[in-house]
Amino acid sequence: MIDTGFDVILAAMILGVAAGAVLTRGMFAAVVMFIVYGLLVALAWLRLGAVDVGLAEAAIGAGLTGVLLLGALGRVNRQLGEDGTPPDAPHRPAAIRPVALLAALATAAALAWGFLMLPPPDGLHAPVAQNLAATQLGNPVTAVLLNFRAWDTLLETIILLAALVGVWSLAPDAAWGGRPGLAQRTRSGGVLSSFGRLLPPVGLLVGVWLVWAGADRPGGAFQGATVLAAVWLLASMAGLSDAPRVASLWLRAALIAGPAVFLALALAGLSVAGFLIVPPGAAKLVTVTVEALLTLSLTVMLGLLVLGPPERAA
Amino acid sequence: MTDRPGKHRALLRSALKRALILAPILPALGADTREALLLGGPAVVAATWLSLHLLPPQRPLRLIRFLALLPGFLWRSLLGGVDVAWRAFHPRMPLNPGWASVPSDLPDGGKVALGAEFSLMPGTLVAGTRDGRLLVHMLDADQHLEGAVRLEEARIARMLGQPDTAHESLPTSGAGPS
Amino acid sequence: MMAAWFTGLAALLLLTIAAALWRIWRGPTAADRMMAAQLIGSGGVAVTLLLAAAGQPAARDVGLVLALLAAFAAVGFVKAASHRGAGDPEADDASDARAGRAEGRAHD
Amino acid sequence: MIDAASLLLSVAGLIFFLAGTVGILRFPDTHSRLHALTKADNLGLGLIALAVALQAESWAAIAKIVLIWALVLLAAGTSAQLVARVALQQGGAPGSGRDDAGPDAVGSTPSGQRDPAG
Repeated sequence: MIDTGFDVILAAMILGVAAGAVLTRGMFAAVVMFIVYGLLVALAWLRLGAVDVGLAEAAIGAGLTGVLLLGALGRVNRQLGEDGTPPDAPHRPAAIRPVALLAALATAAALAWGFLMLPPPDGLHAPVAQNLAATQLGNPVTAVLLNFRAWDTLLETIILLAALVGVWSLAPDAAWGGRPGLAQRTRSGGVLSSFGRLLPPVGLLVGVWLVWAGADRPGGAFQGATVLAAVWLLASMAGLSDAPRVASLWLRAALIAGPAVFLALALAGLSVAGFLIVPPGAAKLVTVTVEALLTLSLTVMLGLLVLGPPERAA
Repeated sequence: MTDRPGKHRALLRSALKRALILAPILPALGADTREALLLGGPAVVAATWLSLHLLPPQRPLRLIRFLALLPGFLWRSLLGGVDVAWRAFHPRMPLNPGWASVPSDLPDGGKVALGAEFSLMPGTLVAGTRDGRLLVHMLDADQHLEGAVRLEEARIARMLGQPDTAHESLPTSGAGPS
Repeated sequence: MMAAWFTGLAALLLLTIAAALWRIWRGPTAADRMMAAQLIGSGGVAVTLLLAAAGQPAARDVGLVLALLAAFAAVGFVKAASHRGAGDPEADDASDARAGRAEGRAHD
Repeated sequence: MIDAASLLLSVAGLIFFLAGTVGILRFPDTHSRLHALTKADNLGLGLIALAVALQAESWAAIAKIVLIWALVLLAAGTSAQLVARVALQQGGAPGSGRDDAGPDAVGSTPSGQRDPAG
């Protein structure tokens, strides 16, 4: 009864915030609504018992996405302002609204169809639980992500990498290979820089712990990497650590280390049993290695995605 | 004055102190003893290195004094919450907001700590510093501020291992009520 | 008994922070909207603590991540609001923002 | 006994969260509202943290609650100062609603003094 009450209130708030984000006229208000939406959805995942997803949503939705969207908004406002156009009147063709509406409705319909076509609940719990022992892992979500459905995880990592290449391709020719974003200027010893000096060591411990704990408890490479990327961005925004040049070999090695080793192990599995099949005895070792390198790559990818295209010449 | 062995020893002492602060975080996160040793060793070393890199030690932080300050800080932030809750619930909302800029000769980080503390204390909120002066917003502009600032300043100065003469070396600014 | 109590309290807390949504909608300043989001953030952390006490200890981990990143949106906001999106209100204020303000006055 | 203390503390925590929300909705200017958020919210979270710590299953759980609370406190002390500063700079901008004049106009307050460069 009380549990239902909580869930009803939470669901109503999520719908309210979503409606608010769409209906509000100010872009800033919409961004803030979206940050709150991420926070509430993290609570919803928690209520559904999906703590791993809740962790990822808390770190991505309430953390990284907020910084990304606020940065994008500042950029949009500056560009519109320079053209002399008021920020509230961007140029857009009249047809864009109905097209956007149709696209949104089509997506919603596709999602609803997918939801209604789902197999009855609990369909996959039993097989995962039966095979969990073979993975030598305690956390069924990590087992699914890095063992049973490793294929998806590999592709998702590569999609992020492709997205980063897409972001980089927006760089002006003169800045290609240079550092992303603008040089951060902060007052040394000010509030922002002091916060940037205090928090990262704690964030590092939490991020590393989430990756480590992912084997048996809620956590995992993606969640840990998001926290680590956020900590890196904080140090960067506080002017304490300038972004690396995107032409740097070290940076590129860090970016592909995770996917490359993942792929190499998958191919090695071919000689034993099949593509992406890990011999049961080596499962934990392989999973931990892949997880550690994936964390490194994902941290750098997520951080660079938020920092944006190179803007300063090499 | 700056003999190298002395400097190294000071750095080592800072590193140990910070490791001492950071190490309990892993068990707090849920690491059992085996994990805390296996993962905790390298992780705490990395976090301590990061801390020394981002915030090079300048003054020795007095851990014991920091702990001794906590109860008073918690008590004052309790009063701060009660004060603002009283104003919020009061039918007539007794507010008389105003600004003050108060000089402080604490080092930079000390000013930030002072600002954070004042933002949690009754009736005051700090908007950072400008030209070395804290910009303080007050819920009651008639509030006596100067005495409270000097008191907290001296506390933080002691915690930062400065001599206890912070208020004597103040530039004579003539600020503040009697 | 205690579990039901904490869940009920979490529900009441949600209602409390829901009221702050009004401030995001209304503003009037960006800072007002941002601080309402901060309120919902710390309320959300409190909700995770209550849910953890109500029998889902893993909720605390979500609370931990929310707490660690509690000031992130505020830092992003301050950055976006600052000089060219890469400054610091304290630094802007101390040096060239003052010149900027003088320019602004000259334009008036 | 411990249960009773938990009940009491958690109700007190809820009341302070409510005070924060009431302050954010009622107070007349941006900076006063920021007071309500920073102080009442943190006290509310602190009291709820204390209430649930009394019920915690282990010492590690208590330590995690303390860590969460300390992180929120650090975030509050930081973001209060940052948001207050931005509100101060944007306060005079058109369309920003009513706000106070800022510390450049503090000459009249008893404990403040005019900022020479303001």
